[in-house]
Amino acid sequence: MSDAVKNSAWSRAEMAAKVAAAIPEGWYVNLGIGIPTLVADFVPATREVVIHSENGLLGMGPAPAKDAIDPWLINAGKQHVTLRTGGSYMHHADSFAMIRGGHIDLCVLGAFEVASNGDIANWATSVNDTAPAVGGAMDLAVGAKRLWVVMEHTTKDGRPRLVDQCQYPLTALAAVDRIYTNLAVLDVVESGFVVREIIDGVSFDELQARTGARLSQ
Amino acid sequence: MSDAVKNSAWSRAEMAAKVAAAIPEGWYVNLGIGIPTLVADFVPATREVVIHSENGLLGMGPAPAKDAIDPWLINAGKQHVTLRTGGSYMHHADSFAMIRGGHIDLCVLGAFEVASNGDIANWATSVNDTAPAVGGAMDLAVGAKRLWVVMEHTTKDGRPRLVDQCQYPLTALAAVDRIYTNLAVLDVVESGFVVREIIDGVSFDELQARTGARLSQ
Amino acid sequence: MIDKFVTNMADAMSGIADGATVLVGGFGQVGQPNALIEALIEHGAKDLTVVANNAGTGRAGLARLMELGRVRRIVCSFPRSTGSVVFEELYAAGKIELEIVPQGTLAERMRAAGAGVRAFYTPTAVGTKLAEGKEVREIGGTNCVLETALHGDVALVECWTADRWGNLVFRSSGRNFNPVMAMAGKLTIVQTQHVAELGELDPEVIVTPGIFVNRVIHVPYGDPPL
Amino acid sequence: MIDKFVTNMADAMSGIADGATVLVGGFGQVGQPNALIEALIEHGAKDLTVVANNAGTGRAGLARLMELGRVRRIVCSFPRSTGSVVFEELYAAGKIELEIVPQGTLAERMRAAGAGVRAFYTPTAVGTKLAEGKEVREIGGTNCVLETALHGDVALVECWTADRWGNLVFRSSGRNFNPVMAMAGKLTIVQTQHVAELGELDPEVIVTPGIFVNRVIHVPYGDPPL
Repeated sequence: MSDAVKNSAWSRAEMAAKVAAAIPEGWYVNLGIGIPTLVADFVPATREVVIHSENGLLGMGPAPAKDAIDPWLINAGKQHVTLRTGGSYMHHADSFAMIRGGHIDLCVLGAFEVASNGDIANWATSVNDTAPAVGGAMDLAVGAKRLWVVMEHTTKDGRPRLVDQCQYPLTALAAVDRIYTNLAVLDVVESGFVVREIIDGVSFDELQARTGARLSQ
Repeated sequence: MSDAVKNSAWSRAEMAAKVAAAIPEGWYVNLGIGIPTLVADFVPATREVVIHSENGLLGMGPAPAKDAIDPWLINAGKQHVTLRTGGSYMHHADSFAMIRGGHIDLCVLGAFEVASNGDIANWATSVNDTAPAVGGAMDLAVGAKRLWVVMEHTTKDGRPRLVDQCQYPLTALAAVDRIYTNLAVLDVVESGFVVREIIDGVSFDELQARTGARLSQ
Repeated sequence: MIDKFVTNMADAMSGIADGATVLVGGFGQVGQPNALIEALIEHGAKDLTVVANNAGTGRAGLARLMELGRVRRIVCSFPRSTGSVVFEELYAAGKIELEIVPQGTLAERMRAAGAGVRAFYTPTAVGTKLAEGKEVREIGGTNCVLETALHGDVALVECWTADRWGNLVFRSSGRNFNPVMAMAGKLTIVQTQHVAELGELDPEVIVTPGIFVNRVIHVPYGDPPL
Repeated sequence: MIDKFVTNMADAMSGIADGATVLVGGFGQVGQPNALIEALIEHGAKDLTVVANNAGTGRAGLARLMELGRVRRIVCSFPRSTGSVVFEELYAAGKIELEIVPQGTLAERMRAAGAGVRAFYTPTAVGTKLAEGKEVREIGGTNCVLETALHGDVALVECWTADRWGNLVFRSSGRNFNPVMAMAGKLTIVQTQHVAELGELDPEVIVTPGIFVNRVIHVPYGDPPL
């Protein structure tokens, strides 16, 4: 990594905060495991955003204090959570009706790869993995009104995660609308990836060099 | 009508009582409009039979006293009813899931015609009627585990209602299991109608003469 | 702060376009969003497709909307019932289109719309007039008809209590089609008898979570007629 | 008098046959019918197909059932999770079959079974490995996969309170797959934390009406592990 990238690359928390800042009041939002889960912490308590968890919670709240854990109240990542005032419980078919019926305004997921046509690969770590865990990823990627991805811009060994065509098994076709990486914010439009923001000190050309598909500005 | 038929034909109440006597404790039962509705009155209060009404009641009770009507509590026939202890309310999709998913042990319907293969015609009064009201009849006829029909053995002008082939528009194919008429009780089996009981003073041949399909004993 | 309450019917009806498909809750006189239907009459949208269990009775409410010539097409299970005089007249005169759907299929088609199921196979109506022209296919030894999801541009819903997030509970047989239509409507408008503070409704007993609701108006109109 | 309560596990498990498809409720550690799973181990049925969200963790419960070689096939959305050691071993050794189903499709397939929908079209999984070999069809401009109803011969369900008619309510996220599986099981067996007198459960708040329940056993086992 160049020094500029090293110095100014967004942290996981910064990526989550950026996503949170872009979520308006009143949206129904499902947050995937990993960085997406952190997003909830950055939505100000004064802004009512309704978090959905696919195991049957609408209006999920933050993690409880250690001495106030309700053992019956977990989220899709099996973490103990709380329910906000105004929240409700539902069974799995009703919960996924919200997702699959297009009622979730936004889903935020992690991913291994996103292609310039919006294809997403986020469930199987290799084409040889014959028992990967899909969970609700395919339902969410297809069903939510908007799909945003949060991920590192490249793999640890520097291979791009934004690509012309996904190499990993697909989760959904042409589903991603926006990507938050540690280096940039990009939208996926008809013509491919459009850069909306880059971290300080990194040029468009430097970002392009770390990306496996053509970027536009 | 012959004198024997006139004298001993079962009344509507007797038909309903016969149906009620054949319903064991614990069955979930949906009763159609007309004579079937009367069946509930003949199930002894000590025998727990759970009546379903397709507008979202499970555990329907008898009509309320005039001064105890709940205006919010009606059945599928739009009559004011009560809910038994143990009953519950559900929305239309959940209510019809009970019907269509094969959870109702017995549905009792009126009919215009039943054919010897179990076809039932009970929703359109003529082939020329272009706006007949089907309601839940098709769902019930197909979905319930058992379908019993209660109807007069013949039309007012003496035409048989038990026939080789229905002339009226069909409600469902091969759906009827048993028929209670004012003259007899019949099962529908592979080979057609089988007579289980005839009113006093009427012979098998006399019943056959009033029937539009071959009967067996 | 999320607040789905509107305080007047003009706001409640805002944006309902000519040509819209409007789902109307209620079964018999119970759980009918009567005030919303009146408001829709006032609002003026025309060329509507109405989805409801019945085709209206008497000359008020849905029947009035039809009588004013604003309904091009009605989708229902029970068009001809006691007092469906307006429908009968219009239908006899060829002034209204009718699609009859078995009641369970009607509920399931709207539930499918709300749940993202695009089409489904059901044995209901196989071999009858109501399956004419529809694809029939054998699945696991049973012939089934292919039925498609039935979306509403608008759903008009009546409930017992609502809060500002649009969480709803219903009363007794007033529940009927209302929660299903709330799911199936792109714009779901609710009239509620009672208003609850947020949090007053137990999260375990909310029947329609607010995600399915766009607007709520407080109309404490009382009991259905006996 | 209808009384669905049984007082011992042998009666609860009676009739579960070799080769049965068994739906097992729960998500994570919450709402899992642990006592019923133990009883199924004791009961001895083998050659089972198990439908559950996960493929078991640790070496108890579902994992133990698998380790004993009693599960021929597992249908789930999340086979590989922290602690799914037994599944991993059996799968690597070719001793268990696996069908991975997207979690929403899994829930919807069981809901379909319970509701009499024989098959349905969904856009979930189109263009992915999980749609391989399945019919794909365009409906209203969207490519969809045909998915079939998923019935259980048996459903094992955990709930918070039950009455003698088999009416059930759940607690918080313990609801999850339980009500859906109750609908989809031909023989639905429930373990309940609490017992209510008939009529104690408000008819407006019953989540699973007794029509979907065959047997109930009182197992006040307490909270899921933290």
